[in-house]
Amino acid sequence: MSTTTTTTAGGIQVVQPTVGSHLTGYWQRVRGGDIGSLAAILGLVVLFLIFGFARPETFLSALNFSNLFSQGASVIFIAMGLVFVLLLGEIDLSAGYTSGVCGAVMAVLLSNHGWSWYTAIPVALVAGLVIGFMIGFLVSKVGIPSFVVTLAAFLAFQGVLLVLLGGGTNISIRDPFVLALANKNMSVAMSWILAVVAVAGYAATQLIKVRGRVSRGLVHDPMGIVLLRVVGVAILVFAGVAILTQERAINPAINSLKGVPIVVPLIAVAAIIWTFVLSRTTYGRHVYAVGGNTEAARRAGIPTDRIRISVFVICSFMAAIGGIIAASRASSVDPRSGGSNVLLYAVAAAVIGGTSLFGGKGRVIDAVLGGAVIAVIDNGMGLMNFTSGTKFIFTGLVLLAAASVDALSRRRAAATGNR
Amino acid sequence: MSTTTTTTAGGIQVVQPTVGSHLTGYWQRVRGGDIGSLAAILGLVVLFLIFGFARPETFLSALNFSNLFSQGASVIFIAMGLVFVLLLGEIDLSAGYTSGVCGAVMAVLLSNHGWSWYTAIPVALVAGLVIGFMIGFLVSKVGIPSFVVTLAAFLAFQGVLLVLLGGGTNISIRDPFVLALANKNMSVAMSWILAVVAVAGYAATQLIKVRGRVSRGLVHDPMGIVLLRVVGVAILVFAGVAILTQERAINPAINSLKGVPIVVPLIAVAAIIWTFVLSRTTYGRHVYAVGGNTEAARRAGIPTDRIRISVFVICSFMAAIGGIIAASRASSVDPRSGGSNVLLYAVAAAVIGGTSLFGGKGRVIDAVLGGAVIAVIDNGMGLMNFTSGTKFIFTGLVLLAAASVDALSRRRAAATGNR
Amino acid sequence: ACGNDDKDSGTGSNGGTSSVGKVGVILPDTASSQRWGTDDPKYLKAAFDAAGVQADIQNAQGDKAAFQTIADGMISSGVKVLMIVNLDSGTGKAVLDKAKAAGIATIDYDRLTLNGGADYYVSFDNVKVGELQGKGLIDCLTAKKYTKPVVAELNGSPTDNNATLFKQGYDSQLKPKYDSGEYVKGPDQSVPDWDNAQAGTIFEQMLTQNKNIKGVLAANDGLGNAAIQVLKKNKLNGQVPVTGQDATVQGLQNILVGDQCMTVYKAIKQEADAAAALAISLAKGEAPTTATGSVTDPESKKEVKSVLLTPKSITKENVKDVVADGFVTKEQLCTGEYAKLCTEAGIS
Amino acid sequence: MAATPLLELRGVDKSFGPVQVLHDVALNVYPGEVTALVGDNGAGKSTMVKCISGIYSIDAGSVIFDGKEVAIHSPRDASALGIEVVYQDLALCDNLDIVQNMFLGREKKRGVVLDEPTMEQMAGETLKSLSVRTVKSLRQHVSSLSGGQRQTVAIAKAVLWNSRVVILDEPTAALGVAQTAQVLELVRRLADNGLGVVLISHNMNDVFAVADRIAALYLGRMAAQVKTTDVTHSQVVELITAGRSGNIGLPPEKPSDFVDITPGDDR
Amino acid sequence: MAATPLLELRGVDKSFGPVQVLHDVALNVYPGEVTALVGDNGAGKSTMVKCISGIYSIDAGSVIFDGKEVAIHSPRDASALGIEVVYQDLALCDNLDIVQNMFLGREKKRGVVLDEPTMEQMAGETLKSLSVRTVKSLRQHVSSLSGGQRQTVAIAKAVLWNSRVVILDEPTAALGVAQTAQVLELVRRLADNGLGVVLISHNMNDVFAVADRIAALYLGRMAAQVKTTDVTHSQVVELITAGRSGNIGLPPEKPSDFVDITPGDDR
Ligand SMILES: Nc1ncnc2c1ncn2[C@@H]1O[C@H](COP(=O)(O)OP(=O)(O)OP(=O)(O)O)[C@@H](O)[C@H]1O
Ligand SMILES: Nc1ncnc2c1ncn2[C@@H]1O[C@H](COP(=O)(O)OP(=O)(O)OP(=O)(O)O)[C@@H](O)[C@H]1O
Ligand SMILES: O[C@@H]1[C@@H](O)[C@H](O)OC[C@H]1O
Ligand SMILES: [Mg+2]
Ligand SMILES: [Mg+2]
Repeated sequence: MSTTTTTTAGGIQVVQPTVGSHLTGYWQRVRGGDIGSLAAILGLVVLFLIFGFARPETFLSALNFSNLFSQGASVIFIAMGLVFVLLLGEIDLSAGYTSGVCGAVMAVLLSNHGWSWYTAIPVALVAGLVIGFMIGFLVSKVGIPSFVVTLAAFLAFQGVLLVLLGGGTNISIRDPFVLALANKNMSVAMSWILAVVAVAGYAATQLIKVRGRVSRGLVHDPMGIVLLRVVGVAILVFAGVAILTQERAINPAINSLKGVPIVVPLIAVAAIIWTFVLSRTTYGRHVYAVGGNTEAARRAGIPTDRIRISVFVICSFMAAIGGIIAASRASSVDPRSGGSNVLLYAVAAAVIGGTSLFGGKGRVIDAVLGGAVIAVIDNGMGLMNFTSGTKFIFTGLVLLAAASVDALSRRRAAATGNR
Repeated sequence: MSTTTTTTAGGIQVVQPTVGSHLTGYWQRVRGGDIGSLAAILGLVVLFLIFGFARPETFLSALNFSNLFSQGASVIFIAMGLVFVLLLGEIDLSAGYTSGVCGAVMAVLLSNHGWSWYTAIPVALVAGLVIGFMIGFLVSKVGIPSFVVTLAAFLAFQGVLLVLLGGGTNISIRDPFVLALANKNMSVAMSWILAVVAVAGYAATQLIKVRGRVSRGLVHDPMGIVLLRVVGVAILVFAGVAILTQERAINPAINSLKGVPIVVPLIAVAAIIWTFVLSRTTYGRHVYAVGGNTEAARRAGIPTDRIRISVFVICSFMAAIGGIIAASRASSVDPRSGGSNVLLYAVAAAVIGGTSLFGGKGRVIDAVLGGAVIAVIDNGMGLMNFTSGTKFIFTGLVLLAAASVDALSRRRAAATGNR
Repeated sequence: ACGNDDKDSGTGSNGGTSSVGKVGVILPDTASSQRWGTDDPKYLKAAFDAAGVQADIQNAQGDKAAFQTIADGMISSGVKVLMIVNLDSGTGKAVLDKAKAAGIATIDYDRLTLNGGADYYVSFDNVKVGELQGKGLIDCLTAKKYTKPVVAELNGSPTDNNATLFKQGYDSQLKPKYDSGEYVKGPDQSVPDWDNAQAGTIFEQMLTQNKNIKGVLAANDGLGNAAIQVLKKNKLNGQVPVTGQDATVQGLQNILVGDQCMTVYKAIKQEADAAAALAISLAKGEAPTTATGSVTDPESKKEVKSVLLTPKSITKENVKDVVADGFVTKEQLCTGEYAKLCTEAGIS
Repeated sequence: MAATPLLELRGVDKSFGPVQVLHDVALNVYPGEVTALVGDNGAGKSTMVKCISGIYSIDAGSVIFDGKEVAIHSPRDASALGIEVVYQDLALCDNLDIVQNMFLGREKKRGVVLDEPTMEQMAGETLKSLSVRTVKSLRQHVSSLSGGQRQTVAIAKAVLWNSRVVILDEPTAALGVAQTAQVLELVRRLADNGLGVVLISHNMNDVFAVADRIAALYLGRMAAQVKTTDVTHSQVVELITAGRSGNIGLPPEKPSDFVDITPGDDR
Repeated sequence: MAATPLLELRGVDKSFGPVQVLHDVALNVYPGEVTALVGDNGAGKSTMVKCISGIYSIDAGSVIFDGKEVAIHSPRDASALGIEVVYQDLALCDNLDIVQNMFLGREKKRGVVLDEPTMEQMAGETLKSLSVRTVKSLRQHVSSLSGGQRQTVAIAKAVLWNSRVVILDEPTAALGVAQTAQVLELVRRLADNGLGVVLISHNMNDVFAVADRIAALYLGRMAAQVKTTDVTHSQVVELITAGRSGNIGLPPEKPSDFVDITPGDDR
């Protein structure tokens, strides 16, 4: 290995990597199977290739690209919350119906009681918090396995939904603010402004981090690499915005349709906040610790019960957001809201992204990437004109194909002793 | 502790317990939270009390008691297979639809192709084996998490079911043998003969076991305890048979209805075989080992991959049996077969019985007891005259109540350091 | 939904002779349509209460095992009449057979159990429903004067037999148009479980695939609304006619605004009253006189005595009929911005 | 040295279900001293430690800290009192790296944000002081560490804090020659700084090298607590293996008590 | 003793991702001899053992058993050759009891049925021979055992079989005085019965008490393989801590190779 400057971390001797050695190291890690998000990204690329070849004009259109976001948004929000629960090795089977119940709470307040969005949405979110607390309490303090608690909740919430909806009616939502959430776009100007702010923010945090380490004389990523990352992110973000700010209306004459969908910054903000919480705060550290080894965490004085409750609270809260987005997209709530495949898709999103069902391993970005995989499959399948039977079968196969990219790379990891 | 005879196990000094010390020891273990099946049994007792009070004449009738078995049978079979998968810390989300697909294979062969039951049933079972092998292979050899593989299968099998059933029709079954499986009873005489054989068999195995240990000079359960157990089992079995051999027809004039339902010996045989496999064979030992600590098992030279494949094969095979029983009960197969709550109920049955989702802990009897809990809840709820919403909510609450008996006792275990 | 069903009447096992028996009703689910959760239980209960007949009305929540378990429970609690809306013909038949073996009179409500051999059948003609939808769409497309419009079909659940019958109905209207080249057949997909959220994605993809879709045959109001939301997003609502079924508040409102072309109103009260009347006379041990029609079971080829009601096509012009019928109240329908439209549509 | 013990156990009993592991155990830990806790495998040493740190609840008896009776229900309570423990079953989070493990439960922060550079620096310094040289990166997950490296991380974790009592359960079991010497030196240094130190070890050389007092546990009973200077190497070994040596140790009567036995369970 | 080694490693390399842990390692294990493998924490001893037993695959080099080059891909392969290993990270199944763990993978059967009485009896005898006295029941789950008891079970598990090479990775680390003596005696006995024994230990007294040869690993390189009689205690310590002692050991040149370092990863 080529080494140049040698710095000391405290007292342990380590080597300050150069751009070259950093890249070599990364490549060796990848070859060793430690590929992080790369698998999900590769899976996405594979899917884009499959559907891009099968339906080039439609699948790869700007319209379809923008649809992807609102189609996937609800599941992604729910999956983000589930990541926390999964990090503790728990499960929340009721997350889907929690989203339905919270969506219904909002819809009932808006449509039947004439509340406005700025009161109805907070109440729906609080409903999520309360639900999460109850589940967390039963799991953590009473000690019932989360599978059973949330299965019970899964059943009970279907009932609550029916009761809320007066036995099964379909409640329409007309509040323009709520409807805009999942269905409208930002203006082109706003889109670009936000993109620039995001990239600048990213660059700043990267620089500050390196600065902090340099000033302590700790090993840090070489400046070249930091630059590379920032440029990479900038290209991705700007390319995305460029596509989404093109005119994509079916009838541009009647109706111009351009700009980044509003859900995109919503997802981005949620992902950034939760990533920050998980990776930069004590709380996040403790979540990983409890998930990795509850006993060790307890011995380190971490209030494991409170952490356990909190992840269910976060999960149900995010489910509430997911429910609001779903209600916005459907502009209505019905007794099926949050049912059928919503939960399985959300868990699958997290798992495909790389979150472990056994706890201790996972990131919020997994939910986003995995959710994207799920959304792309659903979206692409929708363009294929299969019969119901064939469609189910192909969806299963494509899901398997996307997941095996990840599995095959991780098998390498097992072979080389990494985990 | 009162001790009398001292025997040696190999060379380690231990004490041969008396009836008294055995009972004290058991009581201390129970107080310490090591209660085994007691929790599920207590849960059942609680449920019987609730529904017995709420609907005394109907819930506690012989007719309803016999209905319980055919109502719960399919889920119990599927849950038995799932115990194996759960013992390895894996999950099979597709078990429900596997049962549907295998049931459909049988129905199509019987009704559309005019096969007879003794060819159609084996083919359906083989379909189960093949499905299990495919899933096991993908999990074990390719390394895709079982959650993802079986989610893909869950989707794909819905499609397969639609294709098998020609796009959504449903297929009636008219074969009298198949219809008898879930719907008919044994004759009164046959019921008693089987009961006597079962009790005698139990007594014999218990005695042989004690004999074997006595002859080696190893500690063994005191004879008094063995007798107590045998008498207890005999009372339970004979009381059950006595109830089930009463006339229970609504209009005995039209149609006499008595005898033990055929599913009862079927469940019993399956439970005995799989219990034997798990507790008395090398294979079973290895299943526990791989579930408890895969790495330790691998180091002990156990072919962990093959074990992993095998549990999925067993699971799908049992799901196939469950599917056949469900088809028999419904006397038909439709695209929904094996869907809705079948899977969740089967997993819940295993978990409520005491099987861990994290692997290494569980028994086949868990599936039977937990399945009974689920069946009783469903059955009792059906007698309660609630509206849909209320019914969902109450089902959830009752499930929670039954599960918390277990949880509260296990909390004691945690407090006293047992696990 | 129901009152206490205790002690007073004869307990099942000796049932059958003189006293008024109990009636058991099993509804299928609460998701395929809101009617099963709200309308049917309400009307049925009212009818039974008025006649002083005890009724146990339950819903199987779409779970066929639960469906059978409920039936077992009703049979063992001694009902004299069993009325079911099957989830599928197979389980329906299993339940009917068991009931008949116990000497219980049986009624198929809304959905015919094929080869089930129920004593009576009360329903709307489901193929007819589809035909009305097909005709309605054709009318709207004609009014828009589109030439060679592309028509998309958003079918009901692939696992619901009624959905198959609806499709049979509307395809019988549309197919000739496709064949003659008057219309162009667009994407044609089923929506699993009638799930509205999935319907939204499915339709969005249909539209992405074929931007020229000019008409949508949606099998019910929930699916229709899902399609309308997507059209709205693309500012195509109102220009692309969408059909529906069930005359839900949402559907009727969509019609008032002009986003939905039509819906099919099935006078559920009439259906419930007819079925209850049958059940009541059976429970009283009388021979019913209302079942004058008959339907041939396509599988067993046997005749089933029936009451068949006619579904009604609803457009902007006759939304008021639904309100007048008491199926939807003015308060429910004419909220907020719809008040004005209600007045325009003559609803008072 | 000091007359009043910093930490005192009196009459502690502990059972797991039908198995009684600790019988009426007493222990005194004095500030400024190293108390060695010795005993055969399975004597109950680790159980006793876990009773002190609140991992197990005690069935009877009392724990006195600084002259006041205290109730310790969880490791949080113990560390609030200033009791730090290095457990024999190390209990590290395999999914976290060295620095994260070392600061677990006491992360350094700047505002709400974790102060990673400071923690990394402190961790590096502590490890270096324990003669660790083969660690490749402080950001390595502990799952990839060697047995001795893991043990060092656990030790480093416990001594990073300002505590009053430090209990080390066989801390040098997996350590190399140099590292063992460092840890023993550290143990001595902690005591010299006025802390009460409990050292559990099977290595008599180590015990005699650093301990001021020796407490010997025999089959769950405290056989003797003596000053190191009052006993010989072989006397201690006798206490460990037989529960008594000459006139110190448990009374020879009641042999049935010593054979602690329970029904075999042959499920 | 015998001229040809029973087990031989030649030029073995092993990396984990970017980290190279073993460099060109050689080792000879002779039948009838105890070979002590020593080295600092993190030197690579356990990694080497896992390479031999097929837990890790080697990147380069060869393993020669009984004169023939063999490919060991899994612990199954190793035990098929007659290689038994006691791992440092014990790897017991916590959900199984003592007897079940000891016979794991080699259960005794009568027909298809497990022969529990025989296994229980054999397990009891073996444990007794290892001075285990505090185990309450052979049907206790190993999760409830003390550290030393767990280690004894692992050792007993490995020596129950007729094997040709036994490798023990720090087997006495958690053991009490009496148990350690028993294990060392067992190690000697195994060698005297003609087996090849590899003993990893940080305890020089133990090493000099039983070993015929000493192999010293330094930062992943084999510094020296010598006869015990040819070296002194302090020479071995020097080999461990510095890689060379006088004229034996690694050449002093190429210091950059010795500082084995990799980029810190600050994710
Ligand atoms: N959870 C438990 N359930 C039942 N018995 C237990 C449990 N934990 C420990 N024991 C038993 O208690 C006894 C004391 O165990 P402990 O771990 O305290 O021993 P120790 O003195 O630390 O031994 P070592 O020197 O081997 O570490 C042992 O016989 C052990 O088997
Ligand atoms: N899976 C892995 N990934 C990365 N590095 C590893 C992995 N396993 C071991 N290492 C590193 O390899 C080196 C050697 O480890 P090993 O366990 O072989 O040491 P050892 O000689 O057995 O030490 P000890 O005496 O402490 O047991 C250590 O620096 C360790 O951090
Ligand atoms: O009314 C419809 C009903 O008949 C069908 O079965 O399910 C969907 C409903 O819209
Ligand atoms: Mg210990
Ligand atoms: Mg090691």
